[in-house]
Amino acid sequence: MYLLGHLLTEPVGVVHYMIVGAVLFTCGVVCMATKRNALGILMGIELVLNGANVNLIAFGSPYLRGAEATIGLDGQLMAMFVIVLAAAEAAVALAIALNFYNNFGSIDVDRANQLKG
Amino acid sequence: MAHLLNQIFDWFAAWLGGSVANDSVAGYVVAALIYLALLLNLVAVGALVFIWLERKVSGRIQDRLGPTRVGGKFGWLQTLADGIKLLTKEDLIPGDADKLLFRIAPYVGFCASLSAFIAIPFAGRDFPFVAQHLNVAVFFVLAVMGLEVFAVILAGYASASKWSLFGAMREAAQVVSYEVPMGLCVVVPVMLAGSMDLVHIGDKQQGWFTNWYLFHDPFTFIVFWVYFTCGTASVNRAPFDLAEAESELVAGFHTEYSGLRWSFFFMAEYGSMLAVSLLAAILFLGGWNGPIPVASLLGLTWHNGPLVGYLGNFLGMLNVLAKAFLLVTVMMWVRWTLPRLRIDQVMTTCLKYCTPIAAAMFVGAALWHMTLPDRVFAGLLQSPAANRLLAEPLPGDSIQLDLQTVEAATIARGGRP
Amino acid sequence: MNWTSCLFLLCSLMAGGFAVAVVLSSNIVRMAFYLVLSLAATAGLFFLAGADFVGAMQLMIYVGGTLVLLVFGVMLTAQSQFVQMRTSSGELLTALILGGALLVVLVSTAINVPAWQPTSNPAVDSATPVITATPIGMALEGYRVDQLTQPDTALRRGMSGYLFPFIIVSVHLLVVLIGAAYLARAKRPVVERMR
Amino acid sequence: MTTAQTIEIDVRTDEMLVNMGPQHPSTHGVLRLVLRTDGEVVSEVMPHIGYLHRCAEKIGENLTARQWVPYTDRMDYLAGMNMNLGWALAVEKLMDYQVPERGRHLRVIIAELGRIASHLVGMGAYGLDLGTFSPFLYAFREREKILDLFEEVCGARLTYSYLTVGGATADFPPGWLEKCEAFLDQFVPVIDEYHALLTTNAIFIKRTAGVGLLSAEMAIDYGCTGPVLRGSGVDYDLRRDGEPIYTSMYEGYDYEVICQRAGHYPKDQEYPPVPIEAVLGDCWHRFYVRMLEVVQAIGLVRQAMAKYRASDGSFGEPMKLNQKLPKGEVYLETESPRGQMGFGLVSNGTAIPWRARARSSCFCNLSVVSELCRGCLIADVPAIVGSLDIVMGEIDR
Amino acid sequence: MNPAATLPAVLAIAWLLPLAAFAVVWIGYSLPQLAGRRPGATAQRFAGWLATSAIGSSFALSMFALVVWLAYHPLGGDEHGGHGAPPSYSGDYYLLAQFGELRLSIGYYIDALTVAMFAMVTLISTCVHVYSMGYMDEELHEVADHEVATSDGNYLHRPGRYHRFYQYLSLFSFSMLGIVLAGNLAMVFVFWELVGICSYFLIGFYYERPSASTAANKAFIVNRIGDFGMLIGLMALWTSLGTLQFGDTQLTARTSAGHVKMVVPIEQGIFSKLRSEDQHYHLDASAMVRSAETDESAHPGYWLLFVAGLGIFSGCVGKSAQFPLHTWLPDAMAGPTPVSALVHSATMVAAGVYLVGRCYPIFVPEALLVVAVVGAVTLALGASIAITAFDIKHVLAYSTISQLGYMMLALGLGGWVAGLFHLVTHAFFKSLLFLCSGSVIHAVHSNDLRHMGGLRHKMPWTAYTMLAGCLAIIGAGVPIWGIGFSGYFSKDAVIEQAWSFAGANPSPTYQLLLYVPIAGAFATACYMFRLWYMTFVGEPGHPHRFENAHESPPSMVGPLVVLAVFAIGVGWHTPFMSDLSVTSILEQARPAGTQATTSGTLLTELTLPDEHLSHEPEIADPASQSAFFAALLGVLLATMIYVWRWLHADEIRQSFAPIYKLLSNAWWFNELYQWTFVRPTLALSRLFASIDRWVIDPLVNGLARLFAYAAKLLDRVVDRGVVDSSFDALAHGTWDVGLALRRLQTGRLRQYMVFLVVGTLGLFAIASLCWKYALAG
Repeated sequence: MYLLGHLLTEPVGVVHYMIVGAVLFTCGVVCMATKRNALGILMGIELVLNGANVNLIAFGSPYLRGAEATIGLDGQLMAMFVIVLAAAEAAVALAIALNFYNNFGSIDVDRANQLKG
Repeated sequence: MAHLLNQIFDWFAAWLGGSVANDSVAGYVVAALIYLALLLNLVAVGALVFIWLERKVSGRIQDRLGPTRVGGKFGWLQTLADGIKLLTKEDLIPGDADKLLFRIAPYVGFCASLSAFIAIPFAGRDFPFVAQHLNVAVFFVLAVMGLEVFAVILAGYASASKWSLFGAMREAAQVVSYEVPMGLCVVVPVMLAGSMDLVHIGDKQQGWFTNWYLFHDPFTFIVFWVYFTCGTASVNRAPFDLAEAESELVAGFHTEYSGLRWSFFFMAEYGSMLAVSLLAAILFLGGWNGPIPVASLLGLTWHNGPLVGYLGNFLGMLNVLAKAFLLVTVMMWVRWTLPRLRIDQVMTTCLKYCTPIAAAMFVGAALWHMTLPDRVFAGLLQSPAANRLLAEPLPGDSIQLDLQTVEAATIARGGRP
Repeated sequence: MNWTSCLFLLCSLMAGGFAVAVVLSSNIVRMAFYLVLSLAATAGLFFLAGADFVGAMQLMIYVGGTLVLLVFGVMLTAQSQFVQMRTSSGELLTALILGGALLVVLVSTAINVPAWQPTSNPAVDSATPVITATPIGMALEGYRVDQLTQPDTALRRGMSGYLFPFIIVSVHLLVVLIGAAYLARAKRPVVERMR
Repeated sequence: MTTAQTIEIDVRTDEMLVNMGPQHPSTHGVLRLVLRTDGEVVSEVMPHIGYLHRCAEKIGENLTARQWVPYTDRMDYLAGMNMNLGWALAVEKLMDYQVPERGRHLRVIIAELGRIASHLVGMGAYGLDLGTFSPFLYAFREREKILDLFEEVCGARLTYSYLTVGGATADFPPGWLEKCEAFLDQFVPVIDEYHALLTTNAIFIKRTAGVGLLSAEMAIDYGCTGPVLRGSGVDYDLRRDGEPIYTSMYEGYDYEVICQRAGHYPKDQEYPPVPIEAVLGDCWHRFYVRMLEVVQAIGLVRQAMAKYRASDGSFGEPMKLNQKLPKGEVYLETESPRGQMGFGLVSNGTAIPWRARARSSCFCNLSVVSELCRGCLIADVPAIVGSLDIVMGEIDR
Repeated sequence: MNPAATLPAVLAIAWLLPLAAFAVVWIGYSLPQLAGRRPGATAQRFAGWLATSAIGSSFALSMFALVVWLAYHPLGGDEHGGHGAPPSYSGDYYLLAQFGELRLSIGYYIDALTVAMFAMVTLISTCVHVYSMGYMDEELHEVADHEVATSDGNYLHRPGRYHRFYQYLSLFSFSMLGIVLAGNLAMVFVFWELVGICSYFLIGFYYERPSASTAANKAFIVNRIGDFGMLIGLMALWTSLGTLQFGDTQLTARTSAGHVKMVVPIEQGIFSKLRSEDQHYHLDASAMVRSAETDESAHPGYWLLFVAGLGIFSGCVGKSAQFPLHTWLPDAMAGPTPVSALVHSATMVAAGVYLVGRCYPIFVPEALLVVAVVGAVTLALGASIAITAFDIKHVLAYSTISQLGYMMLALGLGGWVAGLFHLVTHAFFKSLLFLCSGSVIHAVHSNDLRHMGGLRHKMPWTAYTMLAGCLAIIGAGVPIWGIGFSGYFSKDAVIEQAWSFAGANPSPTYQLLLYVPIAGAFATACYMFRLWYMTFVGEPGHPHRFENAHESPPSMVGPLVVLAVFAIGVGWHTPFMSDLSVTSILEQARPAGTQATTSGTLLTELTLPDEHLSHEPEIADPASQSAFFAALLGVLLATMIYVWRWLHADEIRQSFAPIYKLLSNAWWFNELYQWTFVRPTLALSRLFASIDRWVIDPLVNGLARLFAYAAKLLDRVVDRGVVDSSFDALAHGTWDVGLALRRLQTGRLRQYMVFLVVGTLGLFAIASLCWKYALAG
C-alpha cells in the first residue's frame, strides 16, 4: 500500500522498475526451484534474465534519473546483449532438453539424478 | 471560410496536443481512445470490405458474379449478413479442449494483428498520421505481427484435435522461417533511408513515383517481390496457407472453432494482410507519396496553412490505403489462381530461395547505395519540379546524425577520418 | 498521477502477475502463454522507459524464443497425462518461503537507496521522445555518438563502443547454434525404416 | 567397401493414428483413410470403405435386367451413361443382340460425352484437392453444358437411364446434334485454359510430378485400370482391346489410346510438354492422361455425329421390361472413364437375373493407395487419392 | 615502360583472371544449381575451357612479366649480392582498413622470386587444367561412384561435377598466386587460408566417399594446428614491429574533403626494419623491442624473433606437411589426381617452403636450425615410408613429403637459393610424375601398383615421360661433365650446402644433417625406380586391367610432354645466354644480408656458412659425387629387385618384418596421435565424470566417519559411566550431520537452486552488516 501511495503521489522512478524486476526475478527463481519440467526451468531462467533486464533498462533510462546519474545507452546495450545471449542459451538448453528426452523419454529433471552423492 | 476552418482545426489540435503534453490522464485517454477507435474501424471495416472483395474477386476469377443481392447492388452488405450469421451461431468448445486457451486464442491473434497498426503511419511529413510515432516502427511492426503465430499455436494446441495441432505446428515452422527473409527484405529500405522510422522512410520517397524505393535500384525491385512473397507466407495466405489447408487438414488450426471466435481469426487474418500490404506500400511504394505528387503540385503542403496541409495529408492517406488495397487484391488474385504448396516446398521456398535471394539483394543494394549516388534512375526521369521538391529538407532529417558528428567521434578515438 | 504512472502500473501488474501465473501453473503450454504475456508487458515497460529499440527486440527475440519453447512443450509433454510432474507441497513451500525472503531482501534494498528514488529533475522530460535506434547501431559499430560530450578525456578515449562485444556475441551465437544443432541430433545405427 | 553407416534422426517420436474421413473435404465422398503418421510423414494408409453401400447388386437380383439400369447409373454417378452402357452391353451379350448401326453411333456420342463430363469433374476436383478452387468451377461450367445436352436427351441431369438394353430410350431430339456441335466448338479452346490453370502450373507440377509413383508392374498386379493404368505407361484400352461386342462399337473410328510410348504421348506436340520433373506413373501423368483423353473424346464425338448423320434406320429397340433372358452366364467389361467396369450376370432363364455383379474399377484403383502413400507427406495423400479419381458410389455399390 | 607501374598491373591481372573464371563459373553454374538447374555436358565443358583460358592468359601475362623483369634487371651482375637489398617493388592495391597503426591492405611485393614463382605456378596450373579436361571427362555426365554404396545396396549415382572441379581449380590458382604476390603477412595469411579451403574442397571432391571427406577434414584440421602457431608468429611481429608489410610502402591517402591524393612518407616494412641499411643489413634484434632501453644481455628482441620465426615456420610445417604434421598429405590423395599434381605436390605444399624463403630475413640462426632439423626428419620419414607403399599415389605423396624436407633442410642450413631452386625443379617433375600416375590410373582404374606392370607397351608416352620425371627426381646426371636432369642441379645444391654446413660445424650431431640427405638420395632413387618398374616393366599384375589399358587422350599426354621438357631442362643455363637460369634469377632475389656466414647468438657454436662457399670445388665435387653414387646405388637396388629379380621383394619384406611393419604403417603416426591426443582427452573427461564420486563422497563420508571414530575413541578412554550418554549423543549427531550433508548431494537441479537462493540470502545478511543499503538499513 505504501508503494502504491508512493506511486500515486510521485512520478515513476528507478525504484519502481527495480521492484518489478525483483518480482520477475523472484518468480523466476521460484519457478526454477519448483518446476520438474525442464522447459519450466528454462522459463524460470528467462524470467530471471528478464528481471535483470528491467533493472538495466531502468538505470539507463533518461526519464527516470538525472542527467548525471543515468548510465545512458550502456544500460540498453547491456540489456540487448542479455537478450541475445538468452536466445543463445535457450537454443542450447532446448537442445539439451531434446537430448534429455531422447535419453529418458521424459523431460522430468528429477530423473537426472545420477550425480547424486 | 477556410480561415475559420483553419482556426477550428488549430484549436482542436492545440487541445489534443496540449492535453498530451500537459501529461494529463484525461487528455491521454481521449487521444488513445480516438486512435483506438480509428484503428479498430480500419481493421474491422477493412475486414468487412476485404471479405466482400474476396467474394467478388473470387467470383470474377471463377466466372461467377459473387454476392449480388444483400444491400441492394453488388451485395455490398453481404459481409454484414455473414457477421450476423456468425454472431448467432452456436459457440462450440470441444470437451477435451483447454478451455482457457481455446477461448483466449482468437483474441490474442486479433490483438496482435491490431497492435501492428499502432506504429504504421498513414501520412507523413509535418504532421504524421500515426497513432504512436516510434523511431523503431519497422522493427516494432515486424515484432508484433510475429505474435500472431501464438494465437494459431494456442488454438491448435487447445483444440485437442490432431488436425488442429498439425496446422499449428506447420504454422510455427512456417512463420519462424519466413521471418528471416522478410526481415532481410525489410532491412533494405531501412538501410536506404537510414532509419527505422516508417514516417521517415515514407517521406524519403516523396516526389514522383521514380523516387519509390521499388525503383531505387534493380535490387530493391527484386526485394519488393521477395518481401511480398514472404509477407503472403507470413500471413498464411494461399499458396502458403498450410496452417488451414482445407483439403488436407480439414481446416487446420481453426477446425474446432465456430461463430464469433472463428470470425476473430478471420478478422485477424485480414488485418494482417492489410498490415503487411501497408508495410509494403510504405517501404517500397512510396507510402503516401503517389505516382504523381498531387498534393505538392496543388500546393497542399503544411507551409500553406495547417488545414491545407491536413488536406494534403488526407490525400496521402487515401493514397497509401489505395496501394495497400491493391496489394491485398493481388493476394486474393494469387489465392484464387494457384494451388497450395506442400510443407516441404514451402520451407524450400523460404530457405533455399527467399533467404539467399534476399541476402544477395541486401548485399547488392548495399553496394549500390555505397557506390552510386542516390536515385540514379529517378535522376534520369524526374522533372525539375520534382527536383525542387527533393531539395526541401525533410522533417525527419534532424534525426539523422550528420557526418560531422560521426567524423568527430572517429577522430576522438584516434582513427582515420 | 499521470499517464506514464498509469501505464507503468498496468504493465508492471501484468508483468508481475503473469510471472506469478507462470510459477503457479502446471500446464507447460499455459506456462509458456503466461510467459509470453509477462514478457510482452515487460517490453511495454521498456517502451515506457524510453528504450524502444530494446523493447521491440524483446518482443521479437524473446517472443520468438518462447514460441519455440511452446512448440517443444507441446512436442515433449504431449503424452504426459500419465506422467504427472507434480512438485511435492513441501518443496513448494520451501521455495515459496525462500522466494519471499529473497523478494523482501531485494525490494527493501531497492527502496532504501536514495539514488534510486524518483527524481523530479530527469535527464529528459518524459514527453520528449528519445532516439535510440541510431545511437545503438552506431555504438555497435564502435562509435559512441551519445558520449561525445563526455568531459573526461580518459573516458572519452575509452568509449570504444561495443564493436568487440558485438562481434563476440555474433560468433558466440553462431557457435551456439552449431552446438545446439549438434547436441540436438542423435545418432542411431541404420534401421530399415521403409520397405 | 560399405562401412557401418549411421543415420541421424530427430527426436524420438511416436507414431500417430489420424482419421482422414469419412467426413473430410478431400476424400471424395465417404472414404475413410486411417493414416499412421510420424509427424507429417505418412507411414501407412488404411482405406476403410463401405459407408455408401446400398446393396445394389442384391437389388439387381430382384429386378429384371432393364429395371436395374437406373441402379447402375447410381454406382459411378459421375459417369452414369457409361454405367448404363456397360450393363446394357452385358445383357445384350447374353441375348446375343446386336444394336443397329445408328444406335451404335448414338451410343458412342453419349458415352464419349459422358467420359468428357466425368474427366472434367476429375480434373476440377483434383484442383480442389491441391488447394485451388477456380479450376473446379471452370470444369463445372463446361460440364453443365454437357448435362444440359443430356437433359435434353433424357430429361435427367445425373441419373440418366438413357442407354438401355437394346439401344437407347429415345433418339436425339431435333437440333440436338447442332447444339452438341456448337458445344464442342466452344469447348476445344477452353481446354487450353485448363492446361494453363493446372497442367502447366508450376505449383501444380511441383505438387504432382514425381508424387505417388505407380510402376507399370504394380499397376498390373493390383488390377488398376483406366487412366491410372495408362498413366503408368501400360497401353491398354478396352475400346480397342476388349471383347468384340464392345470393340465393334468403335469400329471405323479414328482415335488414339492415350498412353506414353517411347517417351512421348500421342499429340504431345500440340499440348503442353511433359515437365522434366514428372516421372511416368506419377500423379501428373495420371492427370495428363485424362486431359488428353478428353481431346480424343471430342474427336470421337465429332466422328460419331458425322456417322450418325450419314446412317439411317433405327437407333435400336429397348428390350421389354419383363423380357425373359436366355439361360446362361455372361461377363463383360467396358472402358468406363475410371477404368474397366465389368458387369456379370447369371441367368436361369427368367426375366430376373439369378446373379448380378459389378466389377468396380475404382475399388482396384483405390487398393493401391496404401502402397503409393507409404512414406509420403500428409499433403500428398489428397494429391494421390485425387489422382486415382475414385467415386465411392461405385466402390461401395 | 616503367616496371614499377607495369609489373604490379600485369601481375594483378594475371592474379585476378582465375578469380574471374571462378566467379563466372560460380554464378553461372553453381548458383543455378541451387534452383535445381544442372548444366549440361556442353555447358560444363565450356566452364573447363573458360577456366583453362583464364589460367592460360595468366601464364602468358606471367611470362610477359618475366620478360619485363629480365629486361630491366640484368642478371649475373653481382651488384647487390651480399651488399644491398634485392630489387623489389612493393605497394598497395587497395587499403582495406586501418586499425591504429596496423594497415590491412591488398598489397604486392614483387621481386625476382615473385616473378619466377608466378611463371612456375601458372605454367603448371595451365598444364593441369588442360590435363584435367581429359582426366575429368567422366564428370561431364552422371557418375556411378563405385566406392560409395547407398543404404539400398546400390552404388551411388550422382550428377557430374566437372564445372565444380574447374571452379575450385580456378579459385585455387587465384589463391596461390595471391600468396606469391602478397605484399604483407596478413594478406599471405588470408590467401594461406584460402588455399587451405580450396585444398579442402578439392580433397573432398568425391565427398560421398568416406575416405575423401575424412581426408579433407583431416587436412583442414591439421593445417589449423600449424596456422595457430603462425598466428602467434604474426602477433609477435605485429606487436613488436607494428607492421606486417614486407617491403617499404609509399602510403597514399585520400582526404576526407576532396579526392586529392596526398603522399604520406614511406612506411617501413618488416625487412627494412629488421635489417636496415644503416646496420649493413645485419639482423637487428633490438628493432623488435620498441622501448628505448634494451638490455643486450637479455635478448628479449632476439627471443621474440625466434618465436616469430618458429611461429611462421609452424604454419609452414602444417602447409608443407613437415614432421610432425605430415599425416594429412598421404590421405589427401583421396582427391582427383590432377589436384594431387597441382595442389599437393607442386604448388600449395610448396607454399610453406616459399613462405620460409620469403620471410627468410626474420629467421635467426637458431630458428633456421629448427627448420633444418624438422626438414631432415621429414626427409627421412617420407623417404622411408615411400619405399613400402603400394598405392602409386601414396608413393608419390611420401616422396613429396621427403622432397619438401629437402627444401626445408636446405633453407635451414643457409642454402636459400638451393632450397627455392629445388622447389622450382621439384614442382615440375613432381607434377609430371603425378600427372603420369593419373594417366596410369585413368588407364587401369586402380591405384595399386600390384595391379600394374608392363604398361610401357600399352602407353609409351606416359611411360617415358614418367621415366624422365623419375630421372629428374633422383637427380640423374653426369658429375664430371656437369650435365643432367633438373633435379641433378637442385639436389646437388642442397647436398653441397649440407656438406658445407657439416664442414663448418664439426660437432658430430650436425654431421647427421649431411648424412640424412645423402641417404635420402639413395632412398629416392630406390623407391622411384621401384615405382616405375612395378608400373611399366615386368609382367602385368592384373591381366584384365592390363587388357583394357590404353594410352590417354592427347589433352592428357600434351601436358605430360610439356612438363617433361621442363623437368629435364629447367635446371639448365639457357643456351647462348649463359646468365639466364633459374638459379641466377633466384640469386637476384636473395634477401639482403642473408648471404654471409652467420653464427647463432644463443647457440654460439652454430655456424651457417655462406651459400656461395658451397660452390667451391672442394665442397661441390665430393658432394655431387656422393649424391650421384647414392642415387646410382638406389637405382641398382631397385633394378636388382624388380627387373633382374636377383633379390625377391617378399623375402626382404619377411627378413625385415618389424621395419617393414613400421614403415608400411607410416611409423604409426596416426595411431600415435590417437594415443597421445584423442585418448587422453577422453580419459580427462572420464576423470571429471567421476570427480563427484571420488572427491565429494569421500570428503563427506570421511568427515562423518572421522567424527564417529573420534567419538568411539573418547568413549573408550573417558569414563563411560559419567560422560557416556553425552558423548554418544555427540557421536550420533555428527554421524547424522554427515549423513545429512551427504544427502545434500541429491543431484537434483532444483535443490541446488534452493541452495543458491539460501546462499544469496546469507550473503545479503552478511553484507548488511558491512554495507548500509543491503538489508533495510
